[in-house]
Amino acid sequence: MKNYQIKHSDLDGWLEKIIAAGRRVIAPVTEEGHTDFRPIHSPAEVAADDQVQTIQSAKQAAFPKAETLFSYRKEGTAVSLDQPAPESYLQTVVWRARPCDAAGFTPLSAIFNWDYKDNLYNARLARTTLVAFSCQQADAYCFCTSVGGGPGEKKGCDILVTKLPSGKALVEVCTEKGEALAALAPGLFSEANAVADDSPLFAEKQSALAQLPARFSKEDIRRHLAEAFDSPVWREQSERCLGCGACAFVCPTCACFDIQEDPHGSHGRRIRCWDSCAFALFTQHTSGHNPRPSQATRWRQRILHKFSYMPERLDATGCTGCGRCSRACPVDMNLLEHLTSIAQK
Amino acid sequence: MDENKAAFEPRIIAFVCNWCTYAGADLTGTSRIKYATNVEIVRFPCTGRIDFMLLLKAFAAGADGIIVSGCHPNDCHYTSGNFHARRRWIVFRGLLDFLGIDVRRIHYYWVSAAEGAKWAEVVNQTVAEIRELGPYTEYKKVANYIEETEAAHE
Amino acid sequence: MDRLIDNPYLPYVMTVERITQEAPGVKTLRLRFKNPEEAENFQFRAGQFAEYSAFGEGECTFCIASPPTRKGYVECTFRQAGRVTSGLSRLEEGQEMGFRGPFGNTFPIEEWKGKNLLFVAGGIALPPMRCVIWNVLDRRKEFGNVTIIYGAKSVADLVYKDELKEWDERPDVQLYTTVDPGGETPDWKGKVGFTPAVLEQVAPSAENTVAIVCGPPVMIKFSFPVLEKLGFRDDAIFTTLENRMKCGIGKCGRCNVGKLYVCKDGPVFTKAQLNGLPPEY
Amino acid sequence: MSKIGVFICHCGENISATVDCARVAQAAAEMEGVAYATDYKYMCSEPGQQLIRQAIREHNLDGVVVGSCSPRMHEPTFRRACAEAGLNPYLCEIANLREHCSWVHEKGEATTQKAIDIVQGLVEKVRRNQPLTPIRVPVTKKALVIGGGIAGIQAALDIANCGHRVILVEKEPSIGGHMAQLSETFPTLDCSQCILTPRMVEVAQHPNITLYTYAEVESVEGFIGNFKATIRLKAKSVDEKKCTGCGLCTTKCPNKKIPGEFNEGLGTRTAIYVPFPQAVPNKPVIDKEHCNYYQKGKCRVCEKFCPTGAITFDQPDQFITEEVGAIVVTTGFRVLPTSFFPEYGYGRYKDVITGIQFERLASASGPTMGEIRRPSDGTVPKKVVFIACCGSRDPAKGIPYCSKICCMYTAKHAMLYQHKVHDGESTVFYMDIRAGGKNYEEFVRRAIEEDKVNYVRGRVARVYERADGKLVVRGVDTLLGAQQVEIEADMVVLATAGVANPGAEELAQKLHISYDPYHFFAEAHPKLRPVETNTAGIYLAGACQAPKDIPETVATASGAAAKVVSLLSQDDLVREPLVAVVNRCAPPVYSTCVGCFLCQTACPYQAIEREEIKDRQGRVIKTVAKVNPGLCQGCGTCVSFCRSKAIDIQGYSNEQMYAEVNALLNHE
Amino acid sequence: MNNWNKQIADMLADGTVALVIGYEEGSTPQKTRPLFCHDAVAAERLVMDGRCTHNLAVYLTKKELLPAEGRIGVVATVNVLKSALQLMQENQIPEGRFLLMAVGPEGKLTELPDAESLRQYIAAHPLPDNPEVAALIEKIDAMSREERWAYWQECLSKCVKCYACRAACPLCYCTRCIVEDNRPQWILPWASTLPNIEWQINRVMHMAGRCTGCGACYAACPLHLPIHLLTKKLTQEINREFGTERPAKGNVLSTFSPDDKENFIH
Repeated sequence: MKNYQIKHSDLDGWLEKIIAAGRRVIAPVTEEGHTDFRPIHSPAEVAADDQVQTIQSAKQAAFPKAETLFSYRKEGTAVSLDQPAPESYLQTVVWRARPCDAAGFTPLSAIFNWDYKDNLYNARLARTTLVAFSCQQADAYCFCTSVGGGPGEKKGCDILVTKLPSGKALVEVCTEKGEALAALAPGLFSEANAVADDSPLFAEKQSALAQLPARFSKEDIRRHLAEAFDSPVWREQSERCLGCGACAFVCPTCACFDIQEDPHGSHGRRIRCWDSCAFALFTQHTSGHNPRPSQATRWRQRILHKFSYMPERLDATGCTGCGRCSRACPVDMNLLEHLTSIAQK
Repeated sequence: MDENKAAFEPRIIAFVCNWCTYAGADLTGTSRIKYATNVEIVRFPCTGRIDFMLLLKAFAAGADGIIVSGCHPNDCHYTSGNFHARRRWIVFRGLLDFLGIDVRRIHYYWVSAAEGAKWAEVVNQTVAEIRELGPYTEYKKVANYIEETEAAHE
Repeated sequence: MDRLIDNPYLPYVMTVERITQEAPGVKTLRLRFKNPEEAENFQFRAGQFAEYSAFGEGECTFCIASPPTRKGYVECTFRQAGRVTSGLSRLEEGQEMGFRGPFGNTFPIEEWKGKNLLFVAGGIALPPMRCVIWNVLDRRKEFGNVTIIYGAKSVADLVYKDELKEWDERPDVQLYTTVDPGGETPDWKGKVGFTPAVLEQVAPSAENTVAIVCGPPVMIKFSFPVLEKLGFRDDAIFTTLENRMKCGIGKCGRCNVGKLYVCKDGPVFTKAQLNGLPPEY
Repeated sequence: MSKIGVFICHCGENISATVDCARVAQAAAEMEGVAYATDYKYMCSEPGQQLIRQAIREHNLDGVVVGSCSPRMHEPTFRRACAEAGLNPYLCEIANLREHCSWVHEKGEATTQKAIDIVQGLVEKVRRNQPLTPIRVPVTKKALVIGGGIAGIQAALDIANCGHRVILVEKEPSIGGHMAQLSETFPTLDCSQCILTPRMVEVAQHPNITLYTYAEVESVEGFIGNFKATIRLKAKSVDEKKCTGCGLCTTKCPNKKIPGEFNEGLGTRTAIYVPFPQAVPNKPVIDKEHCNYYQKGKCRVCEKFCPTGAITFDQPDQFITEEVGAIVVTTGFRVLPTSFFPEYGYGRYKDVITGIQFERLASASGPTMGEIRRPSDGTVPKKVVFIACCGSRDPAKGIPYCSKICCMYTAKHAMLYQHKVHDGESTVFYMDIRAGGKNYEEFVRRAIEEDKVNYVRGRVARVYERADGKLVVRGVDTLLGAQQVEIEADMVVLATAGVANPGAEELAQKLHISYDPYHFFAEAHPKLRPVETNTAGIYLAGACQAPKDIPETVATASGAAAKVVSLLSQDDLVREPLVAVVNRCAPPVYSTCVGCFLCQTACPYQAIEREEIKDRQGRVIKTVAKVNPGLCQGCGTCVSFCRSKAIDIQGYSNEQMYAEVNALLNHE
Repeated sequence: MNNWNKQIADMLADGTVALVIGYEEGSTPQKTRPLFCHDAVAAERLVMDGRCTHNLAVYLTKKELLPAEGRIGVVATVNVLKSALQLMQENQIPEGRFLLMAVGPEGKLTELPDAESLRQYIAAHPLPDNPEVAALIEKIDAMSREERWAYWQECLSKCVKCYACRAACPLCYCTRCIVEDNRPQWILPWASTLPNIEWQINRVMHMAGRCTGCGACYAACPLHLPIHLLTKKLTQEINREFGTERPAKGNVLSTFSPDDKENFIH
């Protein structure tokens, strides 16, 4: 794929073209001091590029918090079913995602396709183009480099934009979807060389990135977790956990969901919606028996699932180190801190 | 009144207690007093039994207006159900209004078992007022949203 | 607009052909595919489960209770407990409902050829076993002795009463039915006592025998040690896990036990396999 | 329920004239869950009912909706028909197509559509109905009557005469109450004691009545048919079995100057005393507060003189528990004392007395043997002023209500005075004369016209003592244009307001019955259930509800007794099962009730109890609410209050009502 | 170590309390977080200052976290005390099971062993009203109805139904929340505008007369939705309609007065 350069000042012009092309654009928007992905209709709505993270991840583009699986209609004793049309899923651009957002789609795709193919997710993802911007700053919650990512990592991106100190931005196009997006504003881009490890452009890109030394490795964690099932650490770490779903819902890789009914008399829809393994009722049987009866067992499931079971079964880690869960946690459960302590055990 | 409003037939659910208003509405019938067909009655033992969620569900299911009616104060068959209900409605109504839900669409009345004529008036007046307000589309629309941002994009 | 293809959440539309009231609150539905083409292509094996929809109420997970050897229909047996099972209970014959499946693994019946089979079931857990039993009985010659021990709270709670009678009358099946103490009626001819206790009394030799145990957790808990005492090896004891499920296809995250998905790697497990799993079932 | 039958009645032409019944039946047949639908001319007729019964059997229906007249009309009829066909009657619902549809709308599409909607709503409801069985509560065939005044006496006798056992509890040493204090009664002027005392004796001798005097109800638990009352028998210090009632002790007691309650302080009694000569039981008690021995440790004169050795100084209060099926509360009232009225001298003037004190003066058994004499000096007053509405109808005094009996007894007092003091002058200050009642108005007219009582319409501003020691009553005569009048008086009689007894509130709380702002007990319904309380099985009679005269008191007492008798005549109470239920589920949850018990105050019937759920070792796992089906009346207020929806009400369950509401709006 | 830390360490050491729930330093210097102290050593980490805003009373009803035997100490803010008192009134925590402790400005530890002492301490330490909250409510009150609807619709459309508001509230202790009841399904369980609005209406109605105004719901919301305005507004309405006194038994909505005034029932 090609690389381009674009002036910082032309980025808005490019975004305008994208909007004008009829795409639904989701971008960071700041309201009341908090920045989150929102649909926008003009570049002016986009938040200033000085924040580390949006509250939520970009996963909602392909895995919305609620979506229709199919609809039904009952007439007398008969039932007819209707499926969503993929064309009804809007062509979506996620503007100024972060590399850790992009990285999240790899484990998500693994979950949705490791066995049965989840074509609803796939159809939405196929209509989603991720324009990620390299991170120029990181905060105390970030740890992408410890789980195999990085502030300028291209994996999962359709386009990665890195604002260089020169006033130009490096635009690395990674997919054809990305190429199509760049093609919307040919006049704004100049071609750039491939970014090889020893090229000056690489050095320039590196210099523009946030510095975030790795604190541990995925492998460390996985090794420790293999023996940790009965460890007291789960109870210790989860004591203050309130059992809400904030961590799961802001997480770029959490994919647990519920299937529910939306009846409107004789017709209705079946809905898929986000769910969380932190909820007490998530696994509870109708009989009242609960395989994961305490918050400690649920916290253990969350960590083991992401860092042990998923790597083993899906060859993917369920964490991109974005730190959103820690920022969102009402009681300051800090994932980086907890993982570090596990890795140091 | 414009033509649309004239053509619009509001759908109204009446939540009534068994002992006063239901019986009052029976009296309207036995007195052969005519009223609009737009109102459908749901019988509860007492206004105290009427869960506020059922009102919201009626709106979500497509009601344009709601009548809540029970025994006059001090006349409750169960002594105090209507007092409890009244307190609940005071609080509930304040909250709905703060949320911008159209409280003009929920009409509260006391109709006793003897007030057959009042019931007919209550129905006709409510129907007329709801007709004037038009269909409660802003609520119904929201009730159908699933994929929010997509709906907003349209 | 073109519709989504291969939507794994889209059920088959089935017609309720027959409803049998098995016990108080327990019904069996026999379902036929509305679309004959789907019926033609449909295949499953003993032990697999499916998701059953009452439109307007939701989906619920049960095993397929009819044997794969009986073509053209599937059956499910369930106790009315929650919203969906109540919805399914409200269906009448001729009405249409949804069916998604088959999902999960199966009992390794082919590996059991030539072996003696011991079925131990409690209460509403006979259905998953019934599928295997009929499957075996339909191919009776391929297996050794067949012993069935089935217990329920009371006589009224025994399901598949007609079939129990049929099995009882067959010379090639040894059936023991039992009810919990206090659950018997004056004319009850079976045993009285908890299933594990009856198992201990009447179980055949562990020699060349496979035990299949399905029932409420407490029954399983007390049956395993009995089997162990009788000399059954852990890999000769089979059971099914009943973890909560939604999607049935390994995505929704509910049924995970350790790295396994009950909906994909189960629901059938040997005791040996369970020994290696975290106790989250 | 999966096989619903829908039966649409034409009601002759009452429904079919405006509703297309055949179309309603047709539409119903298409509804989900409906296995059979038909219409018929008269569903409530025998052939109509037969049609329902037959359909239930033939189609194996498990639910029925009858579209007909109001359920208030024929719900019992159709439910019975269902039951006859073997269907649980509570699986039948009525769609009101007549009163709520055909009779109130014109013929047309909208009317038929509304009928279809109503049926649709009830079909969805009935699909979620549960079979229910009427609730049976066993009845303890014994009644407790609290208060031994005329109301309690009457109620106890009425119940006992019907063959049921009665426990009568009186807090004073004798039964009789206020009526025993009265001289003569309006409007017939017959002697109060002459008509009362035979009844008191009857109570004492009745084989079905157990009388506990000098006793109070300590606590009451349980519910209708099954109350358990603990009664405190205050120590009388006299062994009733040994005492013969000879009265020697009362003559020997050295402490003779105690103001007697029975004579309203106008006479005296001893520390060991019988309140009045006709007392029942006629055995003395020792008033510990005034007894030398109890107070100072010395005396024991009575013990010395008692011929049977009945004095028992060391007797403790005893507690007994009685199981009863019903309770009648007849605790009566009291009148305000003169000290309540600053404008009439705060009780400082000895010759300003209350009406009940006047009764004692006028009574042949009273301190003056029936002669009207001033308390201050024992002279016969020549000028007496009676002031009506003392406190009553005066919001400023906190008593906005009318005490009801004062107009009549004031007229009686004036009349009695005129009969006894022929040259006396009596004046009555009144606001209005309320003499509604048989022969009442005539009685008042007689006082004015024959006995020449001077009636002045106006309020009395004050009563004061002139320097010469004469009382002066200053008021206005509103009939003379609000002219100020001043009248000299030798004695002033205040018709003070009737108020609740001091312990009324406490007793109400013990019994869990409600009371009004004046602490009078509240009836379940002021018109239709005037002698019942909101707590099933507890009844009211007499002046504990509000001031009442004797005939009304006796009438309510007999009314309450009739209620009790009809209750006790049943072996079991059979009640509609439309009651609230707190859910129970499998461990480890047991119930989704979280035990906040905020619902308890929402229940007007005290039907919500606490239940401790214990594990096998008997340790309490959680405490949750439980509805006592004997007390619950099925209003459902708790249901909509419960945050976690742990309470539901049978017959109007959350699932049923939700389904009905949604289904009504089903058609597009 | 502060004197009060020492005192608590001693209490843990001598078994006066089996566990102490308090606050420790958080991930960033701007915040603190809840801490469970099981031993005297951990007591050193306890802090108490203006940053301590979590309502620790939420843990008092979580049986799985609490030792079966022994008393449990809580180093509490006034908001925690208010919630704890409300929990006692609602039969959720027995008096005596918890030893609530307040830390005064000069580090003085006050033990509040029973409901009465809580009541007095709370009365003596009134919390000021937050003027920002009042101003926001006024702003919304001043809007037209259509504007209010648009405001809340937009606001609550963002809700993801993580139920952090519920989880953080000490008074949301139901065994089964109404959102988990599916017979009937009172509130649709997914996150979209109407179910979100319905959830908030229920949450707030269930708080009627119970909410102590601690703001934990808002503080917990990962999306920073101003849902505390709803409970605050409700409390204002209740105070206006029925006075600020709460019934000694029961609750504002489970009691009534025959004199309750309204002008909308005809």
